[in-house]
Amino acid sequence: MFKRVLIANRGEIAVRVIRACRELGVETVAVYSDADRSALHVQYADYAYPIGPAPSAESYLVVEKILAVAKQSGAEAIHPGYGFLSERASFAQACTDAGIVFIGPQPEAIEQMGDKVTARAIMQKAGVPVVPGTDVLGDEDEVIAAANTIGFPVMFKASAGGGGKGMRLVEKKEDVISSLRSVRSEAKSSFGDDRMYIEKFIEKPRHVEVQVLGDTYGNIIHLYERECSLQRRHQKVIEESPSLAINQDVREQMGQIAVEAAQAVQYVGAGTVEFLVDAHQNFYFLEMNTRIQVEHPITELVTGVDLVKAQIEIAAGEALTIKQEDVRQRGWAIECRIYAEDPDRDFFPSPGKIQILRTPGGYGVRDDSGVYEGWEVPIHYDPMISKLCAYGRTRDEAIQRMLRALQEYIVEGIVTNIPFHRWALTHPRFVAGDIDTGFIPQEYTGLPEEEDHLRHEIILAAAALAAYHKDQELARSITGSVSSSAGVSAWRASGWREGLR
Amino acid sequence: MFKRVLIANRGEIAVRVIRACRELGVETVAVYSDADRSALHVQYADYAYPIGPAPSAESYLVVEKILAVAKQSGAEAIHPGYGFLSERASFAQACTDAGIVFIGPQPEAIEQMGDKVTARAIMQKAGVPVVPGTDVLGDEDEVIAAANTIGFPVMFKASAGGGGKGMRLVEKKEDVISSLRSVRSEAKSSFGDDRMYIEKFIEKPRHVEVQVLGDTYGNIIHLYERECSLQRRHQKVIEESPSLAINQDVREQMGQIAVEAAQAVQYVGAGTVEFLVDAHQNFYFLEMNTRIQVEHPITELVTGVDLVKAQIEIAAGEALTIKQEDVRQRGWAIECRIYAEDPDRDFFPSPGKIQILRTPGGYGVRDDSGVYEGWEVPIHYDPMISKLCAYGRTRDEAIQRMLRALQEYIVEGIVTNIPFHRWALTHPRFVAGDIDTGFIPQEYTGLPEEEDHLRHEIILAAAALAAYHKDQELARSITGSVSSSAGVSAWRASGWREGLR
Amino acid sequence: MAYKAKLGDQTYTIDVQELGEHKYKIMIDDEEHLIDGRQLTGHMYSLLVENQSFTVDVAEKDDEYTVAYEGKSFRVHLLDERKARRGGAEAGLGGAEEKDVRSMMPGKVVELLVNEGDQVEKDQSVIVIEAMKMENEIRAAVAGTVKAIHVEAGQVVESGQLLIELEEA
Amino acid sequence: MAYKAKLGDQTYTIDVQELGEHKYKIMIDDEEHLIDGRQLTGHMYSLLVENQSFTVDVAEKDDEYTVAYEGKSFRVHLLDERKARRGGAEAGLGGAEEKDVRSMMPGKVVELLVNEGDQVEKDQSVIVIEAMKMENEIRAAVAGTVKAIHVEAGQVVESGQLLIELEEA
Repeated sequence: MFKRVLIANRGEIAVRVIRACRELGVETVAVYSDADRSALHVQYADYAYPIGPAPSAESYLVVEKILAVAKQSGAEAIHPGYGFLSERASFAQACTDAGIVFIGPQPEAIEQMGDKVTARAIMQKAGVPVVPGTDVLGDEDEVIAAANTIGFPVMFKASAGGGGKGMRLVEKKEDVISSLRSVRSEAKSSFGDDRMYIEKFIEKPRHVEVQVLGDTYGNIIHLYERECSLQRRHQKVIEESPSLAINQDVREQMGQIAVEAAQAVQYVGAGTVEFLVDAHQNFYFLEMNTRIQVEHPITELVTGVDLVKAQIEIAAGEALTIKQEDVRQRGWAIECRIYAEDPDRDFFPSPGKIQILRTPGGYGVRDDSGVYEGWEVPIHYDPMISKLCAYGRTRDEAIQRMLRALQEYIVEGIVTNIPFHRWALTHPRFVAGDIDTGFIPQEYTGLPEEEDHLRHEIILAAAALAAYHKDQELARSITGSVSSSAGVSAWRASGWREGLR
Repeated sequence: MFKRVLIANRGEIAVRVIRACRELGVETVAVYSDADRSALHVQYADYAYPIGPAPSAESYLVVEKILAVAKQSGAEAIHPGYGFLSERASFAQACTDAGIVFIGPQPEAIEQMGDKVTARAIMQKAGVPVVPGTDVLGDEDEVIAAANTIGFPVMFKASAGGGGKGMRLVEKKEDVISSLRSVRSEAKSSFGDDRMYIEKFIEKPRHVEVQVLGDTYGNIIHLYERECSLQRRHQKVIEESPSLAINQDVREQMGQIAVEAAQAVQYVGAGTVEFLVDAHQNFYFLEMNTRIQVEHPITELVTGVDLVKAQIEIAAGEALTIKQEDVRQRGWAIECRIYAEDPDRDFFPSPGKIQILRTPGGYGVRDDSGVYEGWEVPIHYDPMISKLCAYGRTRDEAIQRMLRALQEYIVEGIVTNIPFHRWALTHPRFVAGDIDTGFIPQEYTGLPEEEDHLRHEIILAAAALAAYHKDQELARSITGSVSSSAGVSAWRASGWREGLR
Repeated sequence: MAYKAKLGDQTYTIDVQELGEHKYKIMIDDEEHLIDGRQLTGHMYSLLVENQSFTVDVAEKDDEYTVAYEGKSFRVHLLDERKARRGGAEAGLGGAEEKDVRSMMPGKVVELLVNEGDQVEKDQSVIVIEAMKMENEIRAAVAGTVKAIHVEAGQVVESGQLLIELEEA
Repeated sequence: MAYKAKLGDQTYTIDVQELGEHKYKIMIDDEEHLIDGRQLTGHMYSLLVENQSFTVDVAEKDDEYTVAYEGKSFRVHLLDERKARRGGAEAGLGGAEEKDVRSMMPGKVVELLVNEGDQVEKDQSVIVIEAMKMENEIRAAVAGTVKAIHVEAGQVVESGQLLIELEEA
């Protein structure tokens, strides 16, 4: 095992990695930008080194600085966390070249999976299902033929298309010709290129991903799935494991295929194979993330396996201690990402100083936080301040426990999306498990206005009480007399005046 | 299910019960003494009622007050927690008489198990092993015969004995006569009563207890064991599950016998059957606790069953949802009781205001706290402020995780026994699992004096830095000039003086 | 003390009266609440209202109170009566008359410092009200003539009660 | 600033010098430490010492500093030099001479307010030292005669350095 590991990241994931290292008896080296000198990961690490200005382009993303600190601090390995440099093949290569172990897959795997077209090709070759589609098509007959083979409904897509432009949903054969014309003309006018192709239209797609672990001895296992269908602008917000989108057969099949996908690139370390699942439990390869995922904790809760420790052990050359048959799902876990953003104002980010922080506790509650009371959430980075997970015997228990935990979670000084989570977890469709990637855009129209009379009275009373206390303190502070803008002047102890009477 | 439940307790267990209720959608009613108006359980409850002065004899122990609040608040059931009224048959009866459901076993079971002699008799009748012993014995021959049947070594005990007096360990036959004489004479002189009996001597006894659950339909299951051998003055300090004291066969056997013990009193609710285990894995019934145990969380972590919820569901007349065959132990859990007491000063209690509280987080860490930052730990009650649990795939992982969590746990303003836990968890005997109820008295001689030079430098530097900042603030606060006892006087801005030059 | 509060687009009149240690009578418009209120730490309050428990956080910044309750923040603009009268208009509260002298809190009239017909300067003390063991000189918000005095020494007055009418100069 | 500290039964001389924002040179006896120190919240400090990270809590009560580190509390009795000289004995620090005038911090001598042979009263200002953009008049701890002056205007002095010797009256 390593003696010392550098964590090339910040926030909760840096803290997460530091915790894993501590439990393995490995010393930790943190790096910090000027905005992060007092950050939690700096406090928790054994060593900490500055790497420049707040903007990540000048600090956390500068390979040279990271490697320099690694050398200076004597770190033998670097854990990239997620984001930042975690999926840059060039960084993984640079580490290797510098004689430092990159805790993650080999550069080739990152490279191959990083390019979506290559990845799709590799997967098809490996027999992994991808969203059925065609190459660029020619005349009407060819298009009709292709549409028939794929089966309606289909998507007509302009090769040069993007940003929702040059796309058209085609429900039935009759619409092909008209749609084809309009797509081509739109493509022509928009991109000056009228080439188009067809892709199968996935109705109410659900995002289900499978966690895999591979060691340097060619052993690859999967740790079952996570459902991440609740997304806002392609940003995952709530995840759960297991997924209601698939039955046990499909679950095992999907796991097996994820392992084959990983084998196709001789995958080493922790990775995630993402699939789109349709209403009929057909699943299609979407992409593979060659790093630890934000939502990895729910898999840990359900399988009992510490994924970050596994990453480090694998990188240290240890063989997997768990066999596929030992991996079992027990219970249900849900993760809510706590963001410093205002769900009442279109999720506008809300950085600032955390005046009060009270984290929930008790059975089945896991909080992976990157902040502390008194910390000023910087404007420079991701607004996620914590990941709150709830574990229960059943999905319902997990949901109820999460609601309980959200109620206990107190973050003052900044606005968070906690009320949004309470909305989502109590939404009939979520409770019924009737979710897909369109859930939030379809259902969320702002927080419900609780027209609770008592609530209003309490809020008013609290404000008045605070004001009253403020006035009282003011009165007492200025010994015997006070003059406030309230027009109150010259307070004097009655006793004094009575003495004169 | 109940609409509203009253929790006749305070501190962490009150919070624990409130959490279970919330997750069940049950409203909670807290009671509080004058010392607890601002306590965490009052904040977390839906309703809160005062029940008198700080001393528990005048508040938490007054049955009439509790019942009055129950009626006034419309609570249908009362959860007693542990301690206080939890094992008073009379209270359970009073609740029933008042038409309020007592969340716990029926009064008879409490009664029977409350009296140790009765309990021992019932257990023997049920075929549950108890520490082999005799009734009062007569002359030497009778004593020798009895000693032979039980088998050496044996304990000679004065019937009237107590406080370690009138007890003698007898290793072999040859010592019987001399020991008998001295015990009798000592008993005579000490208690004026020379009657004696013999009990088998349990060498290096380990405390292992089994959790049971019984519903009102006669279903009784066990949830395996907890080892609680680490005790200080019969006070449990660290518990773990599973136990290293027994192998799988004994584990299953012990569980089965615990179920039979519970059946012997038609037990309803959550209960614990305590056993003494000797070096040869022989186990003997010690007593049965007819309430939820402080250490119940480690069983929840290992089995995945929420025991407090189960208590409430059972009391509400629901049948057990788990079958014996569904109960499986997964992984390892350890609990450290965090007490407000000073391990450096013979565990002297240290009440006071909690200035800073930072609780540990991340995977496998569970904190059941009864306090919050700013709370004044009252002098009137148990010094336990929190229960910290760590869960891992293996015992070693659980230990390492606990050490990591203890390192993150920051409680300022009061002294806690956190350093003691770090000592215990790193002790070679504990790590090897070589523990018994004598471990702490035998091994603990105060905290190790870390003669770490750097540590001293840091401590001195921190103090100096704080002093320096204080002086600076003082200097700045008194605009332009300050006169401190430090003999520093008449500060003036240089700028000002320079202006004169 | 009496306050004018604005929550959302609604305006309320609130009166806080300290009954005893941590016990308050808070009138919101005409609704009375008996509250046991404790400051826990910093801005956190524990309120017991008819035995119902509420934990709220109140942050204040120049008369703007942000009350956080169950993860949601509510902005309450709060001014004591006098201030409401002074800056009311801009503060978006308005409504209160400018010139009349009113009691800011329930209390007892200790002394009248002016007589009807007197000329008073702006900010001149006109009456002394005793409340919560302290005496409080209330000043004229405007310069003018004392048109009418509606109370006498020793009289108990309610919060917000009209004490003296002024005729602006 | 120079301090005398007592940890356990050992006594140390500590000198704190502010090098820049949050950067300090702290001498403990003859050992020098370059420290990046930040106050996190309340009493909590994050210290980086040669890139090693330490999070400590420091609570102060009349010169008694309780430093909590990794769950253990350490009591440090701390006095600045002068105070150490004054109350040193009772404070259990002792050792320091009573009458000599020393610099409490590194700085520059701005002005000498006495000459050798002068009679000085107790608490009379005898010298002005400039440090951290402020000027600081140091007073005589005792009444007496100026026996010797060891510095001159403009001279840079170290913390704890002997400035003026007094002969007690």
